[in-house]
Amino acid sequence: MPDSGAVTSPLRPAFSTAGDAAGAAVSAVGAARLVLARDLKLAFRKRSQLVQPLAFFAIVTTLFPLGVSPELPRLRPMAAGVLWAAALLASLLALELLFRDDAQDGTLEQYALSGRSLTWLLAAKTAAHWLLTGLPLALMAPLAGIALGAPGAAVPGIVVSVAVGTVALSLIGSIGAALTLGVRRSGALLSLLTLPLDIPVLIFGARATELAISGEAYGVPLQLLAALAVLGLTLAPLAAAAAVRINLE
Amino acid sequence: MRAFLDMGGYWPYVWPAYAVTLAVMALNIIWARRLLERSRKEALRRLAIGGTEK
Amino acid sequence: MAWTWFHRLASPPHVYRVARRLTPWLAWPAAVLIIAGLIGGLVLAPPDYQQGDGYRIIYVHAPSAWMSLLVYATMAVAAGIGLIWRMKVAHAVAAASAPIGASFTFAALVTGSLWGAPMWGTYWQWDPRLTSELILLFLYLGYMGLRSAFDDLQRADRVSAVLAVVGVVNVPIIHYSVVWWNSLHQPPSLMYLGKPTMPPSMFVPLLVMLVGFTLFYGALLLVRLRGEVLSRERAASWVREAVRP
Amino acid sequence: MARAKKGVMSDLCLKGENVHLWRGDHHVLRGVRFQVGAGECLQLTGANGTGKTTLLRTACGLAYPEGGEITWCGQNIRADLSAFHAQLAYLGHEPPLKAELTARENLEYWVGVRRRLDRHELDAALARVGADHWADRPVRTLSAGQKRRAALAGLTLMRAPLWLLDEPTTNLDAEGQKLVGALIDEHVQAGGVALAAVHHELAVSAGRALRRMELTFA
Repeated sequence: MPDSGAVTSPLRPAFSTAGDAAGAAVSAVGAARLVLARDLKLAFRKRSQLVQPLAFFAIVTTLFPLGVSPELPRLRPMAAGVLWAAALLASLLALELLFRDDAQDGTLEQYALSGRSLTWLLAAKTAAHWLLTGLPLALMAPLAGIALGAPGAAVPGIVVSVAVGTVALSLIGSIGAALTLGVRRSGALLSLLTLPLDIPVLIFGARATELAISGEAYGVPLQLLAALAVLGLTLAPLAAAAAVRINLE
Repeated sequence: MRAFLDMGGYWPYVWPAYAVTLAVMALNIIWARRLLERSRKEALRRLAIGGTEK
Repeated sequence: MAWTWFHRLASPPHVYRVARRLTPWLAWPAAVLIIAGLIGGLVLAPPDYQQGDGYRIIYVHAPSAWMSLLVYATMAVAAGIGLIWRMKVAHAVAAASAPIGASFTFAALVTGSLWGAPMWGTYWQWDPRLTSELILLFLYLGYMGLRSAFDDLQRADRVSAVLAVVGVVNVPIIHYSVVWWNSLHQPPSLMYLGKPTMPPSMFVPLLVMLVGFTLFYGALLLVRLRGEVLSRERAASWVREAVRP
Repeated sequence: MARAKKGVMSDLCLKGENVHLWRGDHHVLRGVRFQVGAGECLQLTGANGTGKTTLLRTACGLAYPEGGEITWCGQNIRADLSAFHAQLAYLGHEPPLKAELTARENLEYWVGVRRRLDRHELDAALARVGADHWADRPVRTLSAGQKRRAALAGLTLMRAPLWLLDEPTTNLDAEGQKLVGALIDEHVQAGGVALAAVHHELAVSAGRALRRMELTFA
């Protein structure tokens, strides 16, 4: 492009666009990294929101021994299911806030108009959501598991399965959060949309955890879980970006 | 006829199943008609208000 | 342009007229086939050597289950078309389909449970087919809930279309995961559907019912579609013509 | 080819042709036509509810017009939406700032998604809007006018040839309103394009910079 505007106009330096060669442009990955950093910093400035899903998870897992029985042998068979149902609900709890604030103050609009891929930016936001809820949940899950009668040897299995599973949960949830962006009091609707889609994750995740607790090989369900996470990684940000754009219209 | 209605002893299951399905079908017909009627009225109402639009 | 015929075909007045004219052509054959299927299934077909007359529930259960999937697939395809080409009529098809699909999913659940009751000795078993059907009902309810959460019809159309497409990608995954889960915990189901050894006297009424139900869906869809098209319409001129009794 | 053409400043032109848009049953934009070229600022006036914001959102590609088209440099903006977005800066009703971050951090993240910022540039932009003293305070502690000023700093930092501004003077004192006028002046004198929805006419001084268009209830 020899006759590019850079030569013909003396005013050119005043403006910068993604297409120019000035070296000022930010790549899609660079932009996504910045969004991730921003969300993490924001979360650490208001810690209460960070702790809430974890506290919720702890309380829900405490309810079961109280409701069922204090005997570990009776709790052990249902430990995996309890862990996963609690993790599912805890991750859902934080979802409503995933895009809410950014939609209200116009940040999402700016992302949609940034000329950067909205898909990448939303993927970054979802990654932040996972780092702030999924990962802590995975680290907390063994504690709850042991309290429900899981042996110490099951800890790595529980951590890995919950960590991988929550990736898929965050991704599926990002679609639900994006869809309900324009809805006031979206909590119940968000659950109704998201939970049925979460069922495969629940099935494979709970199975992997169950096998880990009973000391068997949990490779197969874990692989299926990982496959779900990968599938979600490729498709969910696209769907979320489409939904966000529609809701901004 | 008695034997037919009895359905080999399975009548408490067979007849409710058919009844539910047919009821769903009948309801669907009613709902569809109601929807059409409502949208017709609604369209007429809107047109009466925005009558200047051509 | 090659697309003009496509757009004319999908233009609301055209769709409205065609739908109106086509409805009886689907409705009457549907009625005839369903009545024939009922007679064939309840009277002419012989009792099953294992389940006696209890198996006759298949003639309403299987078509209902078939409808639940067919309608969901139709809905998702229409929603996808509407999303990509911004076609109002396609969104109207999706909107018109959802309640039909949900109601037949409900019928499939109830008839499945009634069929299971004498076979299992309980009204509910976590049988993979029934479980999938239950989840499908939730998907329908979510779709309709999302739709009703928006006042603006156009936004409702487009947002719910994304959900329909996401849902249709998930339906097979959900189904296989449920089958996988069930194979770990339970003996295989007693029910059989489309068993290859079914004699023709049993199988033909089933086929007749399947076709009849499908035509019935078509007729319902056309009626609802007219309503949905009308409520999306702003150009008054043809509506006045069309609505005139 | 198209990209090379966009760079030529004299070609910069945002044009709306017969734009129609509905919100539900309400026909908001009824065949709106407008054109703003390089070195021009078009001010949209009109009573509340006449569609100023809607027109801006349509012009930047957020809302989808059901009839007509918006072109930028002669090309429909939908043809390459992200290339178009890379050339525009949009400022909505709310300054897109996070209460928990400082004004400076906000700008780093907001503008940083589009282009790399260096410290001096950021300092200069903050100084320009009079933010020297409060740039490092959390936005939560700032007044509405100060937030607006911070948003203006972000606007200049984007270095976009096309500005779309929705009520840019909201919450600003007399001096702040003058600042908005001066910034737009600078922008159009450098060959930029500006489209602003305003309640009160902006004090833009550059001679050919000012054009007005009034939206009314059709």
